Amino acid sequence: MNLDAQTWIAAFLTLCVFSFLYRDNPFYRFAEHLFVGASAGYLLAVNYQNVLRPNLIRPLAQGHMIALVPLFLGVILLGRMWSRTSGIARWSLAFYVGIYSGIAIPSYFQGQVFAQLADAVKPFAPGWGAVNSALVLIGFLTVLSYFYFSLPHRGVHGMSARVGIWFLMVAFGASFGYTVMARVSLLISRVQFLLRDWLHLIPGA
Amino acid sequence: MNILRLDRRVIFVLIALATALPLLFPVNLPISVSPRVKAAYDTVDRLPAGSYVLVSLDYEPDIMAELQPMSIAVLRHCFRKGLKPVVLTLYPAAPGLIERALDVASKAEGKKRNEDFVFLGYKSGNQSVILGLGESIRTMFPTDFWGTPLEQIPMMRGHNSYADFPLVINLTGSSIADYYIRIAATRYRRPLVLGATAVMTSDYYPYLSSGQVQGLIGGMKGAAEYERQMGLFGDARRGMDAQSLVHVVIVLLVIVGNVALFLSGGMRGGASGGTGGGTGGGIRRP
Amino acid sequence: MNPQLDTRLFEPARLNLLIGLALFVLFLVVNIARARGGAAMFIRPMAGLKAVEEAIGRATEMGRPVLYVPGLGDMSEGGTLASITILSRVARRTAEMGCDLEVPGYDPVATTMMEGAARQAYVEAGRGDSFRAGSVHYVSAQQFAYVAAVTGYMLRERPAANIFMGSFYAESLFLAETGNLTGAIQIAGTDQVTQLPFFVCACDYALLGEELYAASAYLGREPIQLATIAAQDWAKGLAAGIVIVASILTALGHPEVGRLLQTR
Amino acid sequence: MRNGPYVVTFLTGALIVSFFFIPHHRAQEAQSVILDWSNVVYAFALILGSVTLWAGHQRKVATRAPGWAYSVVTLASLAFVTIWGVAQGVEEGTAVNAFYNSVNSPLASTMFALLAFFIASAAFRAFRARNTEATLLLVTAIVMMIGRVSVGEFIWPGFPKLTEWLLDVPNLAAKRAVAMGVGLGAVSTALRIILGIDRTYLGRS
Repeated sequence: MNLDAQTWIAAFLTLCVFSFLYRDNPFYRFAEHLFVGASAGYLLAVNYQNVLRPNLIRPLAQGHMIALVPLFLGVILLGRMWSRTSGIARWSLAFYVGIYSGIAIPSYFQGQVFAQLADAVKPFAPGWGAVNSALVLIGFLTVLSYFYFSLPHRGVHGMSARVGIWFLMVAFGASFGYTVMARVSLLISRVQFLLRDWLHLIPGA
Repeated sequence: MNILRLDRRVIFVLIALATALPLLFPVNLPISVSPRVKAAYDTVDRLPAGSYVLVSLDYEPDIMAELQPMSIAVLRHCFRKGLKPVVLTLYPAAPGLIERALDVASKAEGKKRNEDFVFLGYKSGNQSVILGLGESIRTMFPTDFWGTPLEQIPMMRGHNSYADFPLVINLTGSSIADYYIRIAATRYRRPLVLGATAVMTSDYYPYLSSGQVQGLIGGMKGAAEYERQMGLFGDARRGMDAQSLVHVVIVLLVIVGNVALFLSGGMRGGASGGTGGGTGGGIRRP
Repeated sequence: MNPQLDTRLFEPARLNLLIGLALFVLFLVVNIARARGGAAMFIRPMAGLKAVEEAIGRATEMGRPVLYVPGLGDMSEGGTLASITILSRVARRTAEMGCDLEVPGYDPVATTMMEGAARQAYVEAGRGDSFRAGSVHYVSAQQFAYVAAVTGYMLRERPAANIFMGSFYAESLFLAETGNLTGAIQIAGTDQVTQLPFFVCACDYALLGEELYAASAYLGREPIQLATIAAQDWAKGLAAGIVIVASILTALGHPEVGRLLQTR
Repeated sequence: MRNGPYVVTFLTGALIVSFFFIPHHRAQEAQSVILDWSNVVYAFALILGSVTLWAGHQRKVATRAPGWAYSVVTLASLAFVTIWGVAQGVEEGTAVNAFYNSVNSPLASTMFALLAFFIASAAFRAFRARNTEATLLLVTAIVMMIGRVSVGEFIWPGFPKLTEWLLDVPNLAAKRAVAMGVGLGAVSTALRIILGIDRTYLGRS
């Protein structure tokens, strides 16, 4: 496609999306519907090229009969389209959910539970850094106590949970403020696209 | 007057102006260079001319705002120092962006394709490609992006795995960075310079102190610092004026909102909004 | 790639993980036994959950739909698994109240499961025939195409309640701000810590992190489900204990404990 | 047969968990075969989902429901991208790739960029000092926003250091505790499914 035409299409769609900020309107609605169709189609095509062809069609064409297993699991899933055959799809869903629960268990245990524990027991930093290390430890324990569900938030536990909430709020504020720059970067890039690539109002990079 | 219920479209207009005006009329506010970016710059700067650098640029258009200026700055730095970058990507939608970055950087520094740099293009498989680069680049990328067999590119002669590259650079907005740390930096013990989106950056501080990562460039701000260190005035530094202004506008809006709340007597809890978190468990809007 | 094929039947570097996991399963079994034995399981109330009921009630009164957004996680993400269970409770409630439910799906497999779970909830509520075909439907597995469709729905259909439960990413603020504009009651819960600030700021109620998982067990109010929350609490108690003891030992010059927790 | 699928979930789940601890090459190969199969199931679920997406929009067009013209846009883009993508592939240089670059990319980046506006409107509305928690959130967010940009350094040179401290101490402590709780919650949820305690996912609670 002509690069200039591409720029004009992209600029038009960019403005369609920005118009959402004013309110819902036919341009946004057009962009939205185009986007949904195009992305669903793109995913279908990508999955056909990168999954079905190498893992199903090619092995079957080469006579690897083991590929009948995933074919069977896939086809019975399509049974969901009609209510009479819908029950049979449960078998492939059961297979799928088993796999991904099985992946989740050790990976969450390693990546979130043990990794955090191992970090939490690292030696305190020397000098004034020890104050920070102690604060991290206190924050960790109090926030953990906020997530302790078997006790009502009363007494010592209630106080600890309240301090935990303060730590959470400070963390949320920091995280919020920190993210602003990333989001503004994205906006700057779109405005640069409009002002430079499309309207040529600012000099090139 | 009810500032507390200001139409959000007024806020949107303010943000749009705060973004567009500094891009049209840059004032070039000074910025200071953080030690992490300085370390990244120095790592590249210290390499002798003629050294090969493996550059993996792994991001798609939706986050190019943060990483494209970074790519251009880092590539220009490599070219200026006479280094020879071998560039690749693990994202299917990235090659177009990288082609543009290479074009801008090589033209600015007067460098030529296949003599001063090679672009290998895209290869699917994330982690397995990063592993494969430790064995043989030619197996992973038989041809370059434009279809020339690597055998026919003189610059690639004798360079086929991590061992032949005294530096690996990875600029990414995803967990690809973890794989490079685990494989290139840890298993193959290559010096690694990392560039990441701002949101990701703080997650990688620990690798700096452990020495697995030599330098870390975070988001548009990091890219602007890199440009400043090189004496360039690129997209990132242009963007930083807009960043400053948008941040100030938001802070002022918040202050105005709170002053209005104070004047309306809402500070004592009279206004809607409830008691905030901490009582029942869930959190009401503070 | 590796010339020497690995023939080991156990990875010794993961022994600590195996022990930890075994211990956790033990906590689970013990607590389930306690629950079966009739021990009272106290779980502190969560304001966000009570709000779900109220929100569905309000939507019914107004004759407007409830929008349930199950997050953008895939099936390997705990948040998605929890969201399926929560949806089933929400669907049961909307079935009982006779309120319309709309569930746009991101992951196609999760969407298929949610469709089944919601349909079943309607059947169990004795309202199987009032389940609207297509109320749980796949939209797009591309983040912002999905967001475009869901925000479009919010603006045009004006659901009275938006319930966001699952794993959310950058779209959290987009969805919550649009929902705020349409004046819906908004209740969110996510395990993605980076998105919590946005839900806390833009929604009426937010379930934080682990509360999402607790909610999936809590909503059923079955003792066995509650027992799993108690097992999580025991594990957290143990974790806190380990951190305190290890910190003291490290301060006394014995940093070895920390190494026992390193995994590969 | 009624319980058959739950047995499948348990067996596949237990198998995948055990593979995590077994480095034997045959186990790892078996795991990658099973994962390939699950990708095929995913692709079929995508087909199923896309068929329902198609049917939904087709119904709107057929019944001339309000806004049916937009559904034509979705149907057309879905059909175009799917057919070309399956026939020709989606790599650099194909029609679908060009379409993706001039339609999907600008739409996605602009949608993403709208977050810059929403982060401002959310900040204005939510950051009100109504109580201790809200004040903590508000103050840290403001410090963070000012400390991140060059203006902050002019106001007070200590700002960048303070923002780093916020990220490294209270933010780290809270994040660590949340991550650990989430890890345990996810493991327990996945265990409930594999062990058959929670059965909602197959449509029976």
